[in-house]
Amino acid sequence: MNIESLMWLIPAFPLAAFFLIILFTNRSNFISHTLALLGAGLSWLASMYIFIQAVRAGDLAKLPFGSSLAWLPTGSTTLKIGVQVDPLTAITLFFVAWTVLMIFIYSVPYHNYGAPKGEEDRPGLPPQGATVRERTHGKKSGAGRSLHVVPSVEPLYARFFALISLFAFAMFTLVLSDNLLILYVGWEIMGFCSYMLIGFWYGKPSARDAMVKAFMTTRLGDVFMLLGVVALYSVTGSMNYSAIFQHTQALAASSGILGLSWAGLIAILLFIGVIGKSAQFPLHVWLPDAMEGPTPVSAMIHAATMVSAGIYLGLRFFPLATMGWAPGQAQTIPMTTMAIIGTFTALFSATMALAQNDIKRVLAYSTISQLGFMVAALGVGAYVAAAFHLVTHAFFKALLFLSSGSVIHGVEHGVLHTGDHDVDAQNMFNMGGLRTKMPVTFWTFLIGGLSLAGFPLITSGFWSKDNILADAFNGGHYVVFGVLAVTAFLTAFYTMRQITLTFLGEARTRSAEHASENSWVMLFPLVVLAVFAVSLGWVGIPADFPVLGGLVPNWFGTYVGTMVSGVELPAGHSPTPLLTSLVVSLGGLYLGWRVYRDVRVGQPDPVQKAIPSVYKLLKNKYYIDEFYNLAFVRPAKWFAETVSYKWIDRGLIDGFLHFIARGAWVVGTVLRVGFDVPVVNGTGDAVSAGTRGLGGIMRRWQIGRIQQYMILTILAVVVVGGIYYAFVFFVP
Amino acid sequence: MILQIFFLIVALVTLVSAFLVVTARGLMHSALWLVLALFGVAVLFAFLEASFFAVVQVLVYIGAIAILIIFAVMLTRRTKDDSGARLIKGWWVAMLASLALFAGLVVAMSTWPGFQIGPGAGPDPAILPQFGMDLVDPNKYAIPFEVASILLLAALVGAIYIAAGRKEGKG
Amino acid sequence: MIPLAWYLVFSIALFCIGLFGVLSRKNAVVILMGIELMLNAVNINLIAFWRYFFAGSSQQEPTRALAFVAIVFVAAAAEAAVGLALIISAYRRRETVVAEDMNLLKG
Amino acid sequence: MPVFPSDPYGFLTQWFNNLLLHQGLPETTVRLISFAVGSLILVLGSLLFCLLLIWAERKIGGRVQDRLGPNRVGPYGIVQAVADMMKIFTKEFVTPAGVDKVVYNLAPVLSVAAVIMIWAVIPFTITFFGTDLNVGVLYIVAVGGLAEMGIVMAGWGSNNKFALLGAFRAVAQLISYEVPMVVALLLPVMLSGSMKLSEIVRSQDVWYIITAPVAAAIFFITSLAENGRAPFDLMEAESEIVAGFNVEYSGLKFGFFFVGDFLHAFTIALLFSVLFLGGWRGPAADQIPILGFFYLGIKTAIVYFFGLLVRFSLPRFRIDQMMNLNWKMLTPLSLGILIATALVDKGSANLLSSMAPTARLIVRSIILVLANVLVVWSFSDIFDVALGKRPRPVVALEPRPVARPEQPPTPTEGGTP
Repeated sequence: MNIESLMWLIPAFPLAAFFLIILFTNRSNFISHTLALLGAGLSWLASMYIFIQAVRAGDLAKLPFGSSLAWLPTGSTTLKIGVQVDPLTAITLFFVAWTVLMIFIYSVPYHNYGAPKGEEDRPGLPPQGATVRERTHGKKSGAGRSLHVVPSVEPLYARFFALISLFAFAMFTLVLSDNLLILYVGWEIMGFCSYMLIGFWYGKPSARDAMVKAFMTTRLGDVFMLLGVVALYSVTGSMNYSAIFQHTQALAASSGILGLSWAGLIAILLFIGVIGKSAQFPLHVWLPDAMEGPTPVSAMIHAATMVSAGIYLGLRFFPLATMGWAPGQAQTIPMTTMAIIGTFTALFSATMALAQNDIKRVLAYSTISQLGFMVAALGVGAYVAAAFHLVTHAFFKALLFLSSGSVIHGVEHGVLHTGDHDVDAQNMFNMGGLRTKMPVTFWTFLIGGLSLAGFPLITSGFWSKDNILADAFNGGHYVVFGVLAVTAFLTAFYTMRQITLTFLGEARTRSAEHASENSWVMLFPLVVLAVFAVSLGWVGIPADFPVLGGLVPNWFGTYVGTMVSGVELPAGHSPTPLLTSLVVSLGGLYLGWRVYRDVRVGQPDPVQKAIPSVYKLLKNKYYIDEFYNLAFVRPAKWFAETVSYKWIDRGLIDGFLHFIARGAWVVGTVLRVGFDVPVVNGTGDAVSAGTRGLGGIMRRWQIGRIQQYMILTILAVVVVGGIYYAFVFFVP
Repeated sequence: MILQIFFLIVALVTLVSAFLVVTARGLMHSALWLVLALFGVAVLFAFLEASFFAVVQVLVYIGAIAILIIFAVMLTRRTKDDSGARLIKGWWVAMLASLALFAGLVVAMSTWPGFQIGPGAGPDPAILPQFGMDLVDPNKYAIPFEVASILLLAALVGAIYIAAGRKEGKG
Repeated sequence: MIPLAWYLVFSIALFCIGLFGVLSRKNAVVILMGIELMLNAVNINLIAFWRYFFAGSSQQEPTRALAFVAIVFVAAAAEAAVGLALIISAYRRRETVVAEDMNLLKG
Repeated sequence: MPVFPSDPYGFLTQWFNNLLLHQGLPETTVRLISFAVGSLILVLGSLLFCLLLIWAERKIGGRVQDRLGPNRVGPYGIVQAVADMMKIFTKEFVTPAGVDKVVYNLAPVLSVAAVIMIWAVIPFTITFFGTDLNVGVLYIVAVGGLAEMGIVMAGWGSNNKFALLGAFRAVAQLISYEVPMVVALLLPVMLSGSMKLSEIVRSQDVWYIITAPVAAAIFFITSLAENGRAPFDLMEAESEIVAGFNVEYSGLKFGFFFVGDFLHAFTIALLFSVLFLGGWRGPAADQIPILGFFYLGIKTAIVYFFGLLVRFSLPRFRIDQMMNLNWKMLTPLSLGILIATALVDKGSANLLSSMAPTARLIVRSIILVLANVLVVWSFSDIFDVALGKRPRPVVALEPRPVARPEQPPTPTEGGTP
């Protein structure tokens, strides 16, 4: 099979799995997850093959693999849809395929495949556990048999696999597309899937709220993005990436809005879409709430698909945002916007992460923060560094989410075992000491956490983050550099807080004591992802790094750098960023361990004790949700209730209708009495009476004896035939 | 010569029984005369060296259609009484019409030059397999043949539906 | 040596006898029998023409007439089945098989 | 030139024809005369053969029912049937009042004639047959229809409600069982590629009972039903409708029905042997035709014996059971086996054409047997349902519970405030 057809097939496998599961196999959990895994696995195989081919191909940035079909004739031109693989697509495909496959595998044990059905389980609610009668473990109860609560299988198991298959399909479509339109299609399907999956347990009111919130918030960005797409099409007349960037003149022309060029305006519009999808300030509010979905979904959204798609779009339109810019010059307006928003978001969400107790929420804020890093990197023109951080972040964040899911799963097992249903299995203050209970999870979480914190030299997160800091510093963007350094410090601090609270020290609840390690099917993805979280950094070590630089070639920089040949950043020689990285990461980690190492049961957060007012502000996420509620939601509700419904709908429209109706009724009555009864009915009656009279006369001809009709017919035939015969033969 | 005599006998018997079919007083007798008439036609088919259709005539007409008709005769009467008028009032008009048609057709036919010719070469013995192949040959008669099968199936379903009595209470 | 004329006259006669039955009998079953006779007359005609003109001929397809006859057989069978079913159904409702008495639609 | 000891029939025919030709008669006339004489001999022979059949049946019936059977007249009672015949001949020729005379008297003749007409096409040896019709199988089925006419005429002509009921039942049964029988007959036709009985016999290098066992079984069952003997004797059913369509007949007229019945049973055995057991084929039957006659006789006797065993050991079906058996089992099965055999035979034709002749025979047989087994196996479910062994599967959707939000969810740290 050649690469062209293979590229088309990659999204097709999960799509086929989705339809098969939805339409046919949704009764059988086994067949459903087999189909989903098969789809993801085949896509993974194809992606790896294409990735290897893409790496071996020379000058892929200029001559990408591609294949396209004419799809929709639009006037004189034809809209083409197609697939393409260039270096950016190749690396994105690489991490998407890996993380998707691992998340799929992980979902099987996460949803307790093979466990019995719970008695209280309802579709739309998380499984509550099943009571089984089995041998109690432990020797002191003897050989007795007793009731025992074990995890129960997810009631909507098959639906879950169908939806994440669709999710994977959308992401593959988005990544492989060679034009903006199909990218937008994948983008929107992904929005829909995130809506369905965040609200997967739709029986929970909080999940319902979260799904609506996520959908509405991202939609806000999508509207602007659609505007950008339309503007781009109307300016360049094409949707294809390679075609778009050839219209430099048209793009450089002034748009007349805010003094921006068309390129700048479109870049900003598209960037608003990125803000929505990648949860940048001020549209970041949906991402933490998206934790209401099952953990594989969180991993999917945070690592493999949604937010990565946002950054992918940013990378894809980097040439647009940087049009007319060269390294060393002043930034363009879109770049400045990106740098400001990215930097601010990074710091802002890192602070909020400090005060969260839910293990997944901390990770959610860290995601926003890391995405801020990437956006900021784009803002300072560090294309390669942003792409590199995107890849490494995808792996270690997927690892962190899956590990945290493993932790929650383990603690939930403990909850079911002890029966303390008041214990929240996601609250870190209910954990502690899990290091010994769940060793594999601990080590993988530790690797992921250190990578997130940028533990020097060995973790991939260090290298990618260091790249961003170095590029910011070398480009002379000291403010960005400084803020990001502080953020990195905070990142290390809250990561260590999380690790310490969760795994180190003593168990703070009985549930945590009874937590147990999960099955190897669940741990296998963690191990695989952990390997990547460590090793991936080594493909992007800058050549000028002290001591280590040059030992390994900077393959990543070279490969992805071909995408932006012409606007490479100058190589830096300053040790400042390196030292900063070392200090902030090690310092943050140490401080985090120091502060949280001996938190006892029932004790409040040490930070809360130290600075209660700031903690309260952080805990409540700067009251942004409340602010949005007050500023947008309540006025909108008031408007809908009072203005739209009461005044316009009831008063104006209904009143008008009632008036018309009364008038029509009056006119109708007049017409009926004056015209319909005497004229129309009279005519009708006369006609029918006439018809009846006529029928009475004509019925006498109708004897109703079919045989006599037939006799007449035959006689007629004979006569007519005779005449015809006579004419033909006897008339000369 | 023998063949001609034989033909005349068979034709006469067939025509007489056909006439009795339409004039016999007893319905059952009509049906039995019909059997004889159909059998005579089968013999004529044999005369014409269409042995397949001769056998099919016996199989389909006598084995199936005649039996069906006899059943219908038995099912649509309360007694064996066949009294009462069996012809409609204007039957002589019908007779006249039929005779006129007969005369007209014979006269018309007799002016045709091929009227008095003798038989051509007899059929190839392999015509029957050939006929079978042609019936399912898409370039020849496959479509009429299949349409005929559909027609038969439809008639089967329709006949059962029409003739089957509705159950009580189902309207 | 039987001339074609004999078969044709025979077939015309059979057809007219059947026609007379159809036209004159009151009982619907006999009318159906008359129709069968007419169909048989047609078949005799077809087979006779086939035998005299097409059977041994190599120019024309010798099986064409046979296909016609086969279709007529099928039509006859279908007609008999449906016709008799109709008669039985009508008898069940109206207690009569006399064609003249089925005059519900008569004005 | 046929030699007398090995082919007496051929020898005699030739001799007779030569005799007439030497008298100076034209050839057509000679053929006509020899046909007439031949059919006369065949009819008389078969009618007389019936005496033996009646004796054999009574004797075997006796053994099955733990009796002796006829044993007074002649050795082993073998002349008993002759004595009965005498008695029947001397009985009064009764025609009851109120019957339709012509119809009433024609019916017995027709029912015997319908059976004997079948004998016209049966190849007894390689040279000994009435006529080798090229639509022989069709002819057999068509002549079967005449037997139905006989029964209807008997039932209606007798002017007796039991006779009429019997005729109704008989015709319903015969017409119904004709359907699977015709389809089953198509299998030998399909496998041999011809409707000529002689061709069917000649093509049986492997007996069709081996390559088409299901069709053979269907043909055997349906021919029992066509014959109207136990367990399919609903048309006579002494305990319900006295004696069915022949209740008003006595003396020689009843004797006709009686002979027709026995002859029919034997004819069916004969047909079965010809169609499925290789007819006259056997060692050296090609060279010495008279051997084929004996082979056919032995095969027919065996089949006839099996038919008798069935008759004497099974109770009568109820009418719904009889119809169920036909429409719900035999008809679908026969259609299934027809389609399967057609597909398999055509499908394997290419494969087989490259093989040696012996190997081709063996492989073809194995494939066809496998197809038969497969069809029967795949129909076993339908049979279970038709026989009431298993209830019909009921397909219904079970209602699915939906989420009940009023149930308190697991407490987690709050969502949106």
